[in-house]
Amino acid sequence: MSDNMKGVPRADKPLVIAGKTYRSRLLTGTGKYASHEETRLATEAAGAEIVTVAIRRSNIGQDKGQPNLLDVLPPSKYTILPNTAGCYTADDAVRTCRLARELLDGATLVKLEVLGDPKTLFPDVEQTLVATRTLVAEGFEVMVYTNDDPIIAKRLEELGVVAVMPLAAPIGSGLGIRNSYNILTIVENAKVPVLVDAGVGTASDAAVAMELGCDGVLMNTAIAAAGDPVRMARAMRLAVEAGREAWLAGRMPRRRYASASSPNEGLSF
Amino acid sequence: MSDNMKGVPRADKPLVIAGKTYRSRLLTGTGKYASHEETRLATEAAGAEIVTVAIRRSNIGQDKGQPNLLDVLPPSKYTILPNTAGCYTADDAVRTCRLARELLDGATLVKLEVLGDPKTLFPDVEQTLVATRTLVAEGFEVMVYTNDDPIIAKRLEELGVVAVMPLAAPIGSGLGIRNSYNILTIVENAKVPVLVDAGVGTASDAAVAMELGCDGVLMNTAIAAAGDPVRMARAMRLAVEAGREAWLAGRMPRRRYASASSPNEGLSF
Amino acid sequence: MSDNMKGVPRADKPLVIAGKTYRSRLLTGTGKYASHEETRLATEAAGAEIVTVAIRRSNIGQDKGQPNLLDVLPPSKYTILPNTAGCYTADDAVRTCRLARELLDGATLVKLEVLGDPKTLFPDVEQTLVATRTLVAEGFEVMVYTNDDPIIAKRLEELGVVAVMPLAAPIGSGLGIRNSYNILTIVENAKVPVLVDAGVGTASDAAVAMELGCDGVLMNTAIAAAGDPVRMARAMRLAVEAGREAWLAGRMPRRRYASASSPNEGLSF
Amino acid sequence: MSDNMKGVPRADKPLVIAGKTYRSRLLTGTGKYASHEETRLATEAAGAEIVTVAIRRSNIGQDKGQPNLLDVLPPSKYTILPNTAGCYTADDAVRTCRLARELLDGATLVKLEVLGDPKTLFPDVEQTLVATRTLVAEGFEVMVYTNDDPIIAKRLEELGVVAVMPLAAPIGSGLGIRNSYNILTIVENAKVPVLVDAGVGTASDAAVAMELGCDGVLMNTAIAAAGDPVRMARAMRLAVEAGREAWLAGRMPRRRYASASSPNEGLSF
Amino acid sequence: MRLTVNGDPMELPAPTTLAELAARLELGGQRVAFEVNGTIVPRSQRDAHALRDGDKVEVVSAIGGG
Amino acid sequence: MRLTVNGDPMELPAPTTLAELAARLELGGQRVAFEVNGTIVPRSQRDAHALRDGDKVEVVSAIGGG
Amino acid sequence: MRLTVNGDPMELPAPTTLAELAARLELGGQRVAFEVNGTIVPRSQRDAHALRDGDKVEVVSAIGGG
Amino acid sequence: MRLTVNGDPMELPAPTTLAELAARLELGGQRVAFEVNGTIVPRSQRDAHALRDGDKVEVVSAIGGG
Repeated sequence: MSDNMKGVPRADKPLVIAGKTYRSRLLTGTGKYASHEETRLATEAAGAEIVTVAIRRSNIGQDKGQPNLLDVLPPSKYTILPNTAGCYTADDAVRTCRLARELLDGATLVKLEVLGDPKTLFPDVEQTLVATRTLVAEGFEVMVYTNDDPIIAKRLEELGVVAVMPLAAPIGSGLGIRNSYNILTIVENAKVPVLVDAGVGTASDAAVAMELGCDGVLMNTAIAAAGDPVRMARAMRLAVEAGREAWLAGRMPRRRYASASSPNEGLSF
Repeated sequence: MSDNMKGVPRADKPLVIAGKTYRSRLLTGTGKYASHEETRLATEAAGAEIVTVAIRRSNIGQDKGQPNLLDVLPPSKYTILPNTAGCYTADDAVRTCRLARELLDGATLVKLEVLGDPKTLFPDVEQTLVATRTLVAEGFEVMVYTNDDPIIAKRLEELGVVAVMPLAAPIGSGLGIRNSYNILTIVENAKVPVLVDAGVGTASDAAVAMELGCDGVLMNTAIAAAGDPVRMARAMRLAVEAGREAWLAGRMPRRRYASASSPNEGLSF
Repeated sequence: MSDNMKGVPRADKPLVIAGKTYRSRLLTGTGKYASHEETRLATEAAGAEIVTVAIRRSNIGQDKGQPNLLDVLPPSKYTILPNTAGCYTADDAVRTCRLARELLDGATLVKLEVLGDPKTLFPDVEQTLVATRTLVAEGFEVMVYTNDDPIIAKRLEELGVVAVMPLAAPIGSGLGIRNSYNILTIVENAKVPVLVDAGVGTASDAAVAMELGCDGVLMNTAIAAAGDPVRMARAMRLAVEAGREAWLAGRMPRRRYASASSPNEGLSF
Repeated sequence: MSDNMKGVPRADKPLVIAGKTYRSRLLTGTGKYASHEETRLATEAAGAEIVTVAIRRSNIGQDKGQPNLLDVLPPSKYTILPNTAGCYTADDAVRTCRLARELLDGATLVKLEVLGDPKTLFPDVEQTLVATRTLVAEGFEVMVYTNDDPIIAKRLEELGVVAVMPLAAPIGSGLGIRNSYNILTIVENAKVPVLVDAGVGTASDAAVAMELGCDGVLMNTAIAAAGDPVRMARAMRLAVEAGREAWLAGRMPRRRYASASSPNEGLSF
Repeated sequence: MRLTVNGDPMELPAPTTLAELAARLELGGQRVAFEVNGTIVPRSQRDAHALRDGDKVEVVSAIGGG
Repeated sequence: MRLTVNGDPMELPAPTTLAELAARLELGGQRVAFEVNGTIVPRSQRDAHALRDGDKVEVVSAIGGG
Repeated sequence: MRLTVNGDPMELPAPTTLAELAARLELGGQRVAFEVNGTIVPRSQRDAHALRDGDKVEVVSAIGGG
Repeated sequence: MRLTVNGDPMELPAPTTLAELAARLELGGQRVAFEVNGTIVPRSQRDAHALRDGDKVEVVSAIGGG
């Protein structure tokens, strides 16, 4: 087959975030599950090594007995990624990160999200940039949720984030990758890992993200809101691997017309 | 989460074709590979249990030493699916099937394709229907390549085929599933296995086919024309499993707007 | 601008169906309207010259006074295109065409549709081919509704139809052009006019059909089921003209990256 | 027809920008044309009332005789919209606007674009926000080019711009509307006119923009780089009207399955 | 004489021609086509065509459809 | 002495250290972080940190979120 | 005697059976199917099948295809 | 006197006003805007504005752009 009809393979390279190497390229959220047990089973089925958690007021005097999320997903076994979900200002997000660091014995890896609007949960990129400057200055290692604007993504990288995490579609919408061109441009420009964060709805969406060259995918609702979350977690693990392998293998070029898979020689019997 | 915000899981059922149960839902072609060795390695990486082969005039007096495809992929290990690729009339296709049956010691499973045009390699559905009637009458178990017209698919099922195999896009085009509504309608109407045949270009395409409820996918060029065919074969195996698992798990409903993954309670610290 | 950055204009040619030249490339149906008056106003707003009508049992003794559709849309002013909507066999369709010819004083132009299934209203292409042979032999000028399979379209052309009318999507679905590659291939292969019939939902869908090089569009529900049918009829007229003009003008080539509209010279003031 | 099967019409309202009402919803650029004459003919064919121009160093001592763009498109006949194309900082953009105001005898309407990157020509939204604050404070009436982030669009509106102009795709790419959900969200939230600026490639793209509820479309390359710019200008005028009319008429709801256009009563003759 | 017209029974005095039936059906100026026992009877022959007891008559018109 | 803990009023005998409050809240082995009047008090200083009447105390934990 | 095998002429001494031809073609262990003058000759009948002058023989194998 | 006009050096006899420079540049009826040393000089002040040796003058026009 002539070369222009063949795909081009790519060299593999490990996923390194803040100096630590990860085998799994699927990061998972821990919200919206029916129980801590379902959270644990889904996280294991997903093969996640990094799990994101929210920081909230402790329930005083309630459910004493009740197990704690960090008992179910121990920091000894998982990289705990505290997020600033629910913060609408740089100040709130920075304060949340500081509390998270105290809570996690000085761990500096955080997922920064400063939201602009409760309806779309799109990031407020102005405030996100402000918070990023402060957090980087305070020694945090910032994985940052952003929109799919390549300019903003580059700016955040220049400010020193350890990973850029553009949305595929609104958080929890399950609409998949709305603008693959933007994600592709972000990936091509980036020197830090790019992970799609938010918007994935099903396995093929995760595969598409990886086929665009993303270094990983972070998701929560697509797994937790599936009919069978544990099974979907497994599906997502497989899909992320499939997409990564396909990207490395180098897909065939698209052709408008057909190309026979069987030879024409020896046909006229 | 209220139920209307959750997906609905489905019951699994094995893939049974012509009375035989298969674990793998990925069927592969054997054309366009650089060597028999590459064919073997890619087939193994794909985890295929059914492989399709073409029937052609033997090369008289040439490459005596050269190994035979059926030594590389022995019928003892694989279900050999002879195809009628390259046939443009019902007569040619029927004749090819008869020769294949003789060649394979009376094996009756065949992949029928009667082509209408060398540019698109679209099926000639009229001739396909004619050939199907003859082959079924002669005791063949017919897996039939067809377009994505739900009416034709149903007609072929009524004629007694063991599997309906609509195209996703032109053979070897790698354009992916052009009309998911048609594939979905074919799947919903079918009582026999529906396998997407032709048009898949990369892993996510295969996942999409399975997420539509297809029972399997047959491909050749997407693997053989990838930059690294063996790696792409593995990607496809993972993608087919991922798509199947996602379909069984029941994807989350799509929402136009966002839905937070973290609770709002306990936010106002 | 270098030529490869410019589009390529096309030569215009009039729409000729069965020897008659039409200015309007928008054909309309006459069903689903609130009243004959709305039908008349929408047909005029659409600028249609060809209108399709159904053939049904006359209402005996009912609504004597009530105006007749052919008084509202007189054959003296419009080319009346009787259709075989509702026919599921070649025999019924042929019989309907014969009655239509008697009804319309020997007019031979008919819209053949032989349906395969009430749920999808997809054509039964086998029966459509049978009916086409009979009707052409009897001197009818057949505009034929078909699926978007390029092979079937070519076969129908070879049988002597005066226009091939592939569906964009199921009748009345408003899903738009589901498979633009197929429509494009049909157009490229055709020597008779190709009109998209069924599936258009809004103005841009009609424009897309014309930009693919179709000779015209036939629609009914997209106009009749719009909130304001008369206004939508006008929108469709404009959209069909817009799409035709754009196809003739030759669209700019797509580029993945940006290209400035303003010169860079003289910038550094 | 039951109401849920009908579209819902919308009330028309005029396009008012900076207190002036416009009939045309198609704004055009003046770059990339072969000649001033082609510019004039295309602008007239487009029916544009607002044309955007770039500000550049005058060519000293060259082409004295040569007609000036503003002689071809006189401010007496067109609303001249000077743009800041080519500016990569807020300072440059503001300076350009001030020069434009002097050049145009104090006219305050400007098209602000602060670019982030020459490859994508995406806006630098941070600098765009800075420039917007300054320009609004200085009494300019700002029509602002931005990305398709609904949060940024709202922020710009809050700063007092007279129109928000999100990109559909990169300037000059002709890729059409990459993310219709974002454009739709911007439209739904906006109290000022929303015009799609950049990325339109052909007529149907312009129609889609209007069907999403945009108040207008601004384009340049799609017309100037067409094979026949004047014809494409006409196509665009028709497409913008078609899309607007369709949006006002209220499109039919999409249905997955078919819906017959002809009645079933009276069929069994 | 008993006919079936568009599926419904109808009593008429014999002899009756198709033209007389047409008049009786008060179809107004409406364009219709007639089929008697499955065979089309051209407009030109309606006067000449005598109906027989038991005839099945179909009368069709053009109506709104797409 | 009167404190506000996570927004709710709470009565405690003075003197009380943050460590004593923590114990009283029965947070179990749960990992928490404390903020007093908007300033984080590190785990290491809970024993030494004496609470004052009117102090506003925030106690936060990690919970499920995405 | 003159045969046509897969489109090419071939000279063979008469009498020759299909089995003898098969051996002569050195197809090795390769699985093939034979057609003589358009009719398939089953493997079991190759020994018994005597070829005649002018016979058209087709020999086919399974090869890579999709 | 030496000026820089749109980046190019230009010799002029002193004294010269901006209006005189404008005339000399033969800009025809063309609408232009002048900036001297980074500051816009309104049309109304061109006559009054005396240029000085070393002044940096920018002259801009509206041209085709999108």
